[in-house]
Amino acid sequence: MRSCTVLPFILASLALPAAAQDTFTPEKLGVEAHIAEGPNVLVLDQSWNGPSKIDVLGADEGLKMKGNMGPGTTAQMVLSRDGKSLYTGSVYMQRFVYGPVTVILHEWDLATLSRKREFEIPTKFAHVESQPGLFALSDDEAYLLAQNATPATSVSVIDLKAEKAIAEIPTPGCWTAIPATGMKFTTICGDGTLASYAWAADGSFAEPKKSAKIFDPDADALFANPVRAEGKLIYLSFNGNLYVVDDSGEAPVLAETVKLTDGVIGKWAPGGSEAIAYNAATGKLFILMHSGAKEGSHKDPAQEIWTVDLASKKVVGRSPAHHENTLAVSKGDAPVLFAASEEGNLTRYAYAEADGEVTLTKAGEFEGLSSFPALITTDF
Amino acid sequence: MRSCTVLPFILASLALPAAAQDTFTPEKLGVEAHIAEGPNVLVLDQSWNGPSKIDVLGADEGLKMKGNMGPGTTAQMVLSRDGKSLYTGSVYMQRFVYGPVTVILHEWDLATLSRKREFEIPTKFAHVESQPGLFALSDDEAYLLAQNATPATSVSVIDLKAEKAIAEIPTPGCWTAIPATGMKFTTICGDGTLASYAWAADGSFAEPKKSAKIFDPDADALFANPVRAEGKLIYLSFNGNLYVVDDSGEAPVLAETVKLTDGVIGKWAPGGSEAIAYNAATGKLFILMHSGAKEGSHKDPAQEIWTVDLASKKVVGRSPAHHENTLAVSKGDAPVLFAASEEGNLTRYAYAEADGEVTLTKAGEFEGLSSFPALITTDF
Amino acid sequence: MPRFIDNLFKSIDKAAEGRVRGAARTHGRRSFLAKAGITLLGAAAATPILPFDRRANAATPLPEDDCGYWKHCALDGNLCSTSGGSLTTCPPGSSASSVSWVGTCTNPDDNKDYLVSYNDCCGKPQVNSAKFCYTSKGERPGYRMGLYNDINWCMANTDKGYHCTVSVVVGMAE
Amino acid sequence: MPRFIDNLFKSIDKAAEGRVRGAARTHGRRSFLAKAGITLLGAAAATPILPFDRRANAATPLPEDDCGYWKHCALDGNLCSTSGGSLTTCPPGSSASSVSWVGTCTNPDDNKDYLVSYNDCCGKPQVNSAKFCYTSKGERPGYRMGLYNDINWCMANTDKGYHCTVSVVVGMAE
Repeated sequence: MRSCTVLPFILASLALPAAAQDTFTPEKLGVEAHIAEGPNVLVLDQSWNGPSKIDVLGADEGLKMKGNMGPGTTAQMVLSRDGKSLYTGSVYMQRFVYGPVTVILHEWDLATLSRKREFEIPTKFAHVESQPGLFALSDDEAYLLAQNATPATSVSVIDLKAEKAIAEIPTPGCWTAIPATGMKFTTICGDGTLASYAWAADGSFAEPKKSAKIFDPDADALFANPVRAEGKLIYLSFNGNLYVVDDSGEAPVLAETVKLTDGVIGKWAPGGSEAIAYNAATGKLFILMHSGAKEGSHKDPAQEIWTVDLASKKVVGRSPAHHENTLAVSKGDAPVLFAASEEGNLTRYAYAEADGEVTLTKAGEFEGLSSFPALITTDF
Repeated sequence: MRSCTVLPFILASLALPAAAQDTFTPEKLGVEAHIAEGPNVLVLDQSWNGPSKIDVLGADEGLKMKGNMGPGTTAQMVLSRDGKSLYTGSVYMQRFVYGPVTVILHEWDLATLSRKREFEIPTKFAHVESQPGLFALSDDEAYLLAQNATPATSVSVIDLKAEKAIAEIPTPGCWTAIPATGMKFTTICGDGTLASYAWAADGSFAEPKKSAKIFDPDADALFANPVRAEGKLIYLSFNGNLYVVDDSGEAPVLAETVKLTDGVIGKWAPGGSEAIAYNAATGKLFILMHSGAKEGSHKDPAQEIWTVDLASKKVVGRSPAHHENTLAVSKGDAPVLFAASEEGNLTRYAYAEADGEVTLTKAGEFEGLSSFPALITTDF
Repeated sequence: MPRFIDNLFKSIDKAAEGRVRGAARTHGRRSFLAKAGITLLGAAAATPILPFDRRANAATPLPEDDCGYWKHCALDGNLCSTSGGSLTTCPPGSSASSVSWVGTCTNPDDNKDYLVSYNDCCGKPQVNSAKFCYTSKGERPGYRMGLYNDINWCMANTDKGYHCTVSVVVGMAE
Repeated sequence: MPRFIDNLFKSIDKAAEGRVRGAARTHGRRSFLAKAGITLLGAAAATPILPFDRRANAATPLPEDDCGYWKHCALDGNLCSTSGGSLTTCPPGSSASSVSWVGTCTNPDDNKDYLVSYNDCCGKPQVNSAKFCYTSKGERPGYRMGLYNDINWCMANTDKGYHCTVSVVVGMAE
């Protein structure tokens, strides 16, 4: 807490009785130098008119509000691996809802919720609901991959040191840029393929390496944002299937598919904006699920969260959800889940495993947190 | 309704069966050229982060939404006397909540809800809740008077033809600029006086002409925004007294005071942001009133709307209110009142007079209209 | 909100269904949703799933400002008809998006499928009280951009602020 | 919301009282208010007016995040203590306003009047879930600028976006 200029304007204009002042110790106005210690959960409250906000909350049951960061419209975010820097990309229109557009990449210091730096990135930046695959750090965190849409799609490769885009890689018919090992990313395409794109430090980039057809965008479309588990990408389909993709070679290859809902009654399917999360320490996938699924229900809020054991490829838990459509899980051995609902509520879930079955139990809630909680991440 | 470019991007990417197209007449995308005819009520929904909005509604019982206009943060508004042009002043921060400030004066065409022009005005412009006395057209509508606060107060005189401020008139200790006859305005000051300021077309301005002490800002403070009735200014006090001020001469003069609550039980007092409105055709004042008044209750929402007959200086009506704190009345012979609540609801009241008593009856409501309805005006 | 639930709420349609797209929404809608959400979890578990085409066979057609109205089958946004425009026209002073996404919706009158262009209207702030709809029949992620409804289709206009969305029938699906 | 009503709502304080200052507010608060408003009109008409100093004599002091807490007697804004800061500190990454307004509030512990400086914290958007308070004891219009609470006191800072407000006791009133 640092002290601060105190009220020159007011104190000059009020005649404080001198006698009283002698016996009284005034409080000091200050600014918190940093957020309270402890693990954090970050919730992006995305706005389409005016500023977006990233709320930072203590990750324990109390979900204490620690403060926010305020980028522009249709913000995207990604946290550095060490949890220290939050990068956001967002749109500034000169007159808020019209006029020339500037797109700003901010680097924020999580410990102090302050701006470390900001610079312009290309204005083709997509104005779109927040998703991890639209704004991601490269494997070595030297580059940031920013999705463009005009609506023709491309990916800007932003050199964070040089503070500028070094390449705009056209990705026609494809969406997202999921960092792969090295200077390479994987994207998912409307023809049912995935493609690998590589770039070099000088801004040059190679022709894409396309997979064979992996999925059917009509019959069993994939959610665009996968999780990475054991080096592979796991995509979730609208019908509740997992598509495990190996993108370590030249072109992506479908390694395996897993059906999650076979033999389950009630027409269950995944739904939401970020419907899948993965905790590496336990090898568990978590998926937002709803019953009565049909064409068009793929964004419906969750009635249950299913836990899938990646090793056995089996559903090992079904726990009640609370109408959420965005999910995240912490990284550690004792997973903590955070899920946000369309109503702006954040629910925290504790994880317990017994006799091979996983139970998620509501252990914390923040009602009315956000207007539009679009994306959640944790620093632990 | 004018037709519009139709979907080049999409139609090119979808193969429409030619046969079906032969038998089908597509609908046409368009833009409404103008709002539906009829009288309007305008409600300023003021934002302190991002864009403010002015909602335009049909003034009849249906309160049909006709569209909006979108200026910047902490917007002020004033409608031209002919009801055709809406002027707004608002703040644009480069990064929405930080960075360099631009203040923009917009002229909007009410019939088409479109921008006619915009230009910069001085950045000292006050960031403050909307009030009529902070952004007003001069008597001849050639100038706009914009309140500044840094927090030192001054008034910018903006030449609407030249599209620039021609003067910044210091008004220390005073607030609002209420247009008087000619190139002159009246302001209310913290020492209990009112002052008249005159300016000239070349931007020069005279020393203020101060009134005698008119009110006691401690014991019976005045709401800063008066109404003009029969050439005089009528200020309302926190205790429910009217102060009638003649500002037609060199310096303002207190003409008369009227006590409204003498002999009334229940400790009634005015409350709200815009607690008083005047309809010239009927000679009636309307005031938002609450009971149980005390120091600090001067912004409390209304329990009743009182009607005061200006000629007799008597309360001639007390009608139930609906928690409003902002009031406006139409200009015509058959007054229509509009009042907005802190909850964002707009209530419309019909006026009836019988046997010398005025009854206001709720006749129309728009629930959930606004986030922060700060000011209401009508074009009829 | 799932479409099959709409029927349950016809009578309280004023409170609106749907998810927030973009900035802060009205409390009424959100509060309603919060309650509805809880109720619906129970309802969905306890009652049989309504058939997908139930509305198509309903005796009374839904009003145009209802999110269940057939032309809105894949609309993520504020209805322009509640923002000063109409089903097919942008509100005055806004501009229609030059690009759009398309849904394929079944007209309950003839049971035929039509292509509906969802154009955004641009350059103005959202109307606070606008009816917000969020339906996604046939909707696909950004890799099928022309079917994608989570993006601001004002992106190619000079003025890019999102205002509201129209539902324009532009063709027959087959 | 009038202060004398606060007592009625202590038990449901989470839903918060107050009026919106600035931008869109959370639905929960607003919806509650809408209901409370209706209830209160009735209550105010039917019940005797509570004495002004009732809270000062209450057995249990109010918590700091309650709008009725004594230091908040003339506060129009979001409590920084619910925005990542405290009663006297701005949330991390924001800046304290270099100018402020002042209220005179009675401390129920010693029944003395204190000067409270209400500084705004600046340069960040409002926290959606922040507790909003709107009390106006001793508040006056802009002609008494130092007592005025309807203006953005971030006006003299480099970064002027309104974030939240602190209540700092800076002196005794006499």
